[in-house]
Amino acid sequence: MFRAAMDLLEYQGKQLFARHGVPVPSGSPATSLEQAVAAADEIGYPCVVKAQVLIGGRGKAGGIKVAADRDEAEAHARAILGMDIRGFTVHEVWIEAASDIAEEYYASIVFDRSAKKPLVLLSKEGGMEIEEVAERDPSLIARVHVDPLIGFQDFHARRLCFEAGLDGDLVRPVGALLAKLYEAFVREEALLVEVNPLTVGGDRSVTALDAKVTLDDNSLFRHPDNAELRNLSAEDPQEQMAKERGLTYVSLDGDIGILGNGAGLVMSTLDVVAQAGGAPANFLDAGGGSKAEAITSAVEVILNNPNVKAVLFNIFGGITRCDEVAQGLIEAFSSLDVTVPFVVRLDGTNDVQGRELLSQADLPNVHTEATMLGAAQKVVELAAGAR
Amino acid sequence: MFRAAMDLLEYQGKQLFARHGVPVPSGSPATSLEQAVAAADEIGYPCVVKAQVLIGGRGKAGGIKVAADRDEAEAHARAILGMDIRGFTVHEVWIEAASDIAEEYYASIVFDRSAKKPLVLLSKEGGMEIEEVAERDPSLIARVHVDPLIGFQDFHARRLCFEAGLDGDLVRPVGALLAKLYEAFVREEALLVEVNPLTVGGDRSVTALDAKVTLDDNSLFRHPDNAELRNLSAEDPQEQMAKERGLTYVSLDGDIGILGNGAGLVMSTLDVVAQAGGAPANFLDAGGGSKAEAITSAVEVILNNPNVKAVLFNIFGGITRCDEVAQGLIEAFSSLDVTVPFVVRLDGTNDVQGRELLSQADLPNVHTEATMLGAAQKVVELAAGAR
Amino acid sequence: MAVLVDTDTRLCVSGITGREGTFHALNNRTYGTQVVSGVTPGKGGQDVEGIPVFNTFHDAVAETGANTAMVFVPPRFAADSILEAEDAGVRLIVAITEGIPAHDELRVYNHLASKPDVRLVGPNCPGILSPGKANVGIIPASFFKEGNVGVVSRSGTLTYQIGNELAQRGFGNSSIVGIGGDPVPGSSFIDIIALFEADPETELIVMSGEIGGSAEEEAAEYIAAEVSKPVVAYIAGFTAPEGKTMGHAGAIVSGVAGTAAGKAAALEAKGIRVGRTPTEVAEVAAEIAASLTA
Amino acid sequence: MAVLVDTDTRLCVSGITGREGTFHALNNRTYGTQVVSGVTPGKGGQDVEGIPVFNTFHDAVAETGANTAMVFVPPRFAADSILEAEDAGVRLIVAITEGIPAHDELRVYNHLASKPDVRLVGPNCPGILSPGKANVGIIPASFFKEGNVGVVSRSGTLTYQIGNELAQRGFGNSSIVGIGGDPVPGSSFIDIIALFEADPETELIVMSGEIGGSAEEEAAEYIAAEVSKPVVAYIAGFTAPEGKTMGHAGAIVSGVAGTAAGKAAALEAKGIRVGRTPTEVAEVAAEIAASLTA
Repeated sequence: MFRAAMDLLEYQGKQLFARHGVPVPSGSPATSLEQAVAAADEIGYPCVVKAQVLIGGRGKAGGIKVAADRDEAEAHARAILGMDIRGFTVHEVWIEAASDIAEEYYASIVFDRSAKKPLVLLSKEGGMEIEEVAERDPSLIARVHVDPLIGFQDFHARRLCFEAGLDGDLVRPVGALLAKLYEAFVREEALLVEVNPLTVGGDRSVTALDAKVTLDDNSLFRHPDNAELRNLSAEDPQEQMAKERGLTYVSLDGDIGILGNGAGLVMSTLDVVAQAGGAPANFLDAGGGSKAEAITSAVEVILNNPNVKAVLFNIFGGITRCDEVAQGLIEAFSSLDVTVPFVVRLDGTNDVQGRELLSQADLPNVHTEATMLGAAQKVVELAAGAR
Repeated sequence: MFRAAMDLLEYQGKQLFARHGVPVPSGSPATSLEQAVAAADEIGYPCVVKAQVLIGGRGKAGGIKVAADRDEAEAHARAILGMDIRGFTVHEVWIEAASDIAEEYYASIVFDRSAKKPLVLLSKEGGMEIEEVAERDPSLIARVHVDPLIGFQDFHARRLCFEAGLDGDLVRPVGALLAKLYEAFVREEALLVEVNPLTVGGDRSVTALDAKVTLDDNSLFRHPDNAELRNLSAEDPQEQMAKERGLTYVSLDGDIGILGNGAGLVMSTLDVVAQAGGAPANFLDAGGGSKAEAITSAVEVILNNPNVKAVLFNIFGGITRCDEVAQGLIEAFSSLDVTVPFVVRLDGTNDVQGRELLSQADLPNVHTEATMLGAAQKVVELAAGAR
Repeated sequence: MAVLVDTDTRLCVSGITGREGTFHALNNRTYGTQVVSGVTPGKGGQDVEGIPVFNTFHDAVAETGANTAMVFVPPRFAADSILEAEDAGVRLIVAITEGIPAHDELRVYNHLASKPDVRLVGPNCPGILSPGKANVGIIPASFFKEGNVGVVSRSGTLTYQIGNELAQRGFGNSSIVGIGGDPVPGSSFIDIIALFEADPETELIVMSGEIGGSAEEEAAEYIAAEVSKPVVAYIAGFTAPEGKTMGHAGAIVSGVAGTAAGKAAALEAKGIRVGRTPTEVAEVAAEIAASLTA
Repeated sequence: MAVLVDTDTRLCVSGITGREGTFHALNNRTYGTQVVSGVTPGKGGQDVEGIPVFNTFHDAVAETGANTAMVFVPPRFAADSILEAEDAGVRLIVAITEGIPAHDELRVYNHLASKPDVRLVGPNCPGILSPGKANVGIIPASFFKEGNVGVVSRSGTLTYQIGNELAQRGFGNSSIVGIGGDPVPGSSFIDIIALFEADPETELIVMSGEIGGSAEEEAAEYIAAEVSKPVVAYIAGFTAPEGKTMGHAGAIVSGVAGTAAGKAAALEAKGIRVGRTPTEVAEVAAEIAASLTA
């Protein structure tokens, strides 16, 4: 579920599109006011100043502005750089040539997990409310599955265009854009490419005016250039720290730190803690075969969150050996200043040895429990006491 | 059978390989002595002067010579340029850096018509006598079919290398070369790519020291650069003339010109003429739906061969309309100086009209026959009379 | 009975608005084939003498229940059209187009190989004629009448020649199937002979091969092992020069040189009679037919 | 009886000379699984505590009659290893490897889809345990004993947790099948539930799902239509935050949001009971088992 994926900023997505021939407006990124104005001068006026954040609704939040001249460009860049958009700080803007827009369409390619094939979507109803369109009248969105072994064929493109109701003169250019988009999806090993809006100009040329791209972390070893695009500034500090240590961590709102091995067991642990009346502070999967070192790292990440009042370790050993987990916890306690209580439940491979190690170490304020349910109830009780 | 295909000269094949990363020695082509010497100077000594002809056995014929210095390069180029190798005149040489050769292997990729898959071959027994190896001990040639929808995988490469008995240190470099060769095969839409020898140097580097590439004429519209590589100088003049006119023509040794529609019918016509005691001068398929113009062209090509003593037209109309064929023959007679007898057999679509047209035109020395067998017998008789 | 095409055939013609497409679609309809629709992208909504034209095969199948496709588009568009027909649910695709790139054919063949209920005949073939029932393709139907000889052939015009020789001796045909002479035909001799073996109307099978490849040798094995009906074969190309393409690599691969003499020998080794000329094929067929009646 | 692995399993381990590969290959052998060979390119001729190692799956299959593969190689080599096992004739491939690129999984899945006699379980799964018969993978076998409950799960450790809760109430298992949590699993809930339905030893099926995708919703439809045996479900992730990947495009595609609540509702709408915690799953299973006996 918490599959490692990497969202690109709009401009990173457009640069990726451009490598595969998808038509995009020309532009430049800028992280400072000076860079922004220089870029606008270079591109010419009118141009558009666009906030680069990994969240939707930029336009409504005032993060996209047209500048008729240098003064406006400077004013917009000043307003947008540093702006907060739904919790994300704008560290970068993209200055791009203003486009002549006659129509706004929607196109995307996603993994259809059910069909196990890429699914290409095309609609004339582009713009912001595509989800609403999907709900109101699904027939307005043409959908075509592609057999990945044979790839995107001309007939797929024609079928999408005809079924979406495009004018005859747009079948070829939009079809060509979709073919290039598919190439980008496959060659860059994306999980999602989305163009909303895909614009038709007064001259009937087609352009990807926005770009949403999600890449597959697991494939980045084949794409060293993409691997460098990571936009760490937008990430939660604990999540960033966890990622650097190779752990899967998601921040939550509660006060009980959670560590488990295996995504399913961790999710289940969150549920059981919630049922027991507690509020998890995080999801942290230490992974299969967690070694002592990984456990020490994980404890550090969890405790880095100041909200954490108590921590639950829920380990069911398969590849993971419980004695390794115990060892990791002991090391964490020796190197960190731990002030919150821990509840530890160890079951599975080498559980007896693990529990024995813990008992010998006699760590302060560490409680062992025999069952997952018992451990959850105990940690909720301890967290409540610490509030 | 007479599928339109295009053989490349060695150096053209190497340049094509290089585009896909297959390691080849550096070199330059030359069509004159001056160019050859300049190329040799540029490459440095020792270098190799190699005749560029579309026929095997160049080495034995003295068409491949190592030059230790400029004098030798000049002498070799002088000897080789213009040399006749098994009926092919050498118009071009390839000057390449001399290689350090420790071992000579064989690799190729062909269409396996039976399996309907590309077949990759690899053998340690490279060099000239690969066919003999194939016959003597087929187990010396490793063979792997590739599913074209999934492409050449690492395991295909490993299996070929291990089954061919390569040393462990060569599995990776030879495997990588095969992967690139497969990429060249697919991307360039080749019918055959062959590397013989594939050399291993003293430093264990691997190189494609020769290149035999056959491209698919039908795909050249997608490869405009390749389409320009045609090496017309090596082709038979009638074949060249026919190709320019879009006809499929193969020169033969006899004196009876043959024209038919459809490769199968033409082949069958050759057989029937041979059975009747005649010797066909050519294979000429005017194609399905032959129009009058194509027929006129075809007559011109046939009569361009001075050996032709008589001509047989064998047409069974399907798409081809017999009246069009008759019209084409009449036009040919009006524009050409025809001195040999023609036997014409028209059957199928619009045959009555075709025969009527011919009868009205009353062409000199044109005989119509009702059956294929009768027509063959008649043309053999006429050719014998003209000898 | 007949094989592949008959009175249940509902034909959709890809490229119907082209000159050749229109000509043969109407020709097939005149013969009695149910030509229910055509496909030409961008011309959806038009018609060709009453045959409705659609932008996509999907529309054509949905609107007209087409179960058979005939592909007449130029070579560079043909693979796409075949794949589209399959994707739209058509189960028999007859590709007439000549000159399709070999790698396109390879991809199409291997893709369809995973769809056991879909059959491709061709490309570069004259199509299929079931006399008295349906004609899908360009075979000149007037030369052929209903009967009990099934003909399968790699060549177009040679098929007409052989069919004509058979007709002159009074034979009619259950079906005549042109499988095409390309290196990667969608259906092989074996595929079609298996259909004839199962077809009650077919009593005698004529197989017309030619030099190149090993399809005839493979058919010889199959016929010996699986076919109870008499088969007469013809091979064209005894006088042909050695193939100018593929050189010797082809022989290394298949272990056979693909010569006419080699093919005839392989067939005769399995007890299959081979006529040396189209005329002789008809004579052998007549002889076998006489022995069947006797 | 059991599903997928049993005493006829002849296992070949890809990546057997790696640390994890060696550990689990020997562990599986200790359990009683016939571990007949391993594959590590370049280490052909060696052995791992008596288990012969080959350079290729083709050699391993030819020499040791392996019918099942376990893939333990690093993610970048895993797709190749799965394809090699299939090409060599292995009919059950269990891929333990986590972190295989999604497009690799997609290609492998669609390639295997055209091979109906080949089954892939995983990747990113703990494998398959048929207690008392064979263990192929990393499931800690000591917690489980023979019995009549079939377990199928997207999660590894959660499977052990549920299996453990069941064991504490006296249940044994016919087989425990981890299908993995990746977006493109080789086998789905439906595939494995169909096997349990057909397995005489299995009397009760436990299905453990999690948020994301629509596999649980599809299984609910299938169970209602095709499965006669009782099924108890668990879904993990009620407390999880909205998925951070795929955003809303996923919902447009499948029409479902993939939430735990949505999945539980879909299952319950089809009459399938859903336990809210692993403990509750075991309690429901005990209740159903009691009613079966009664």
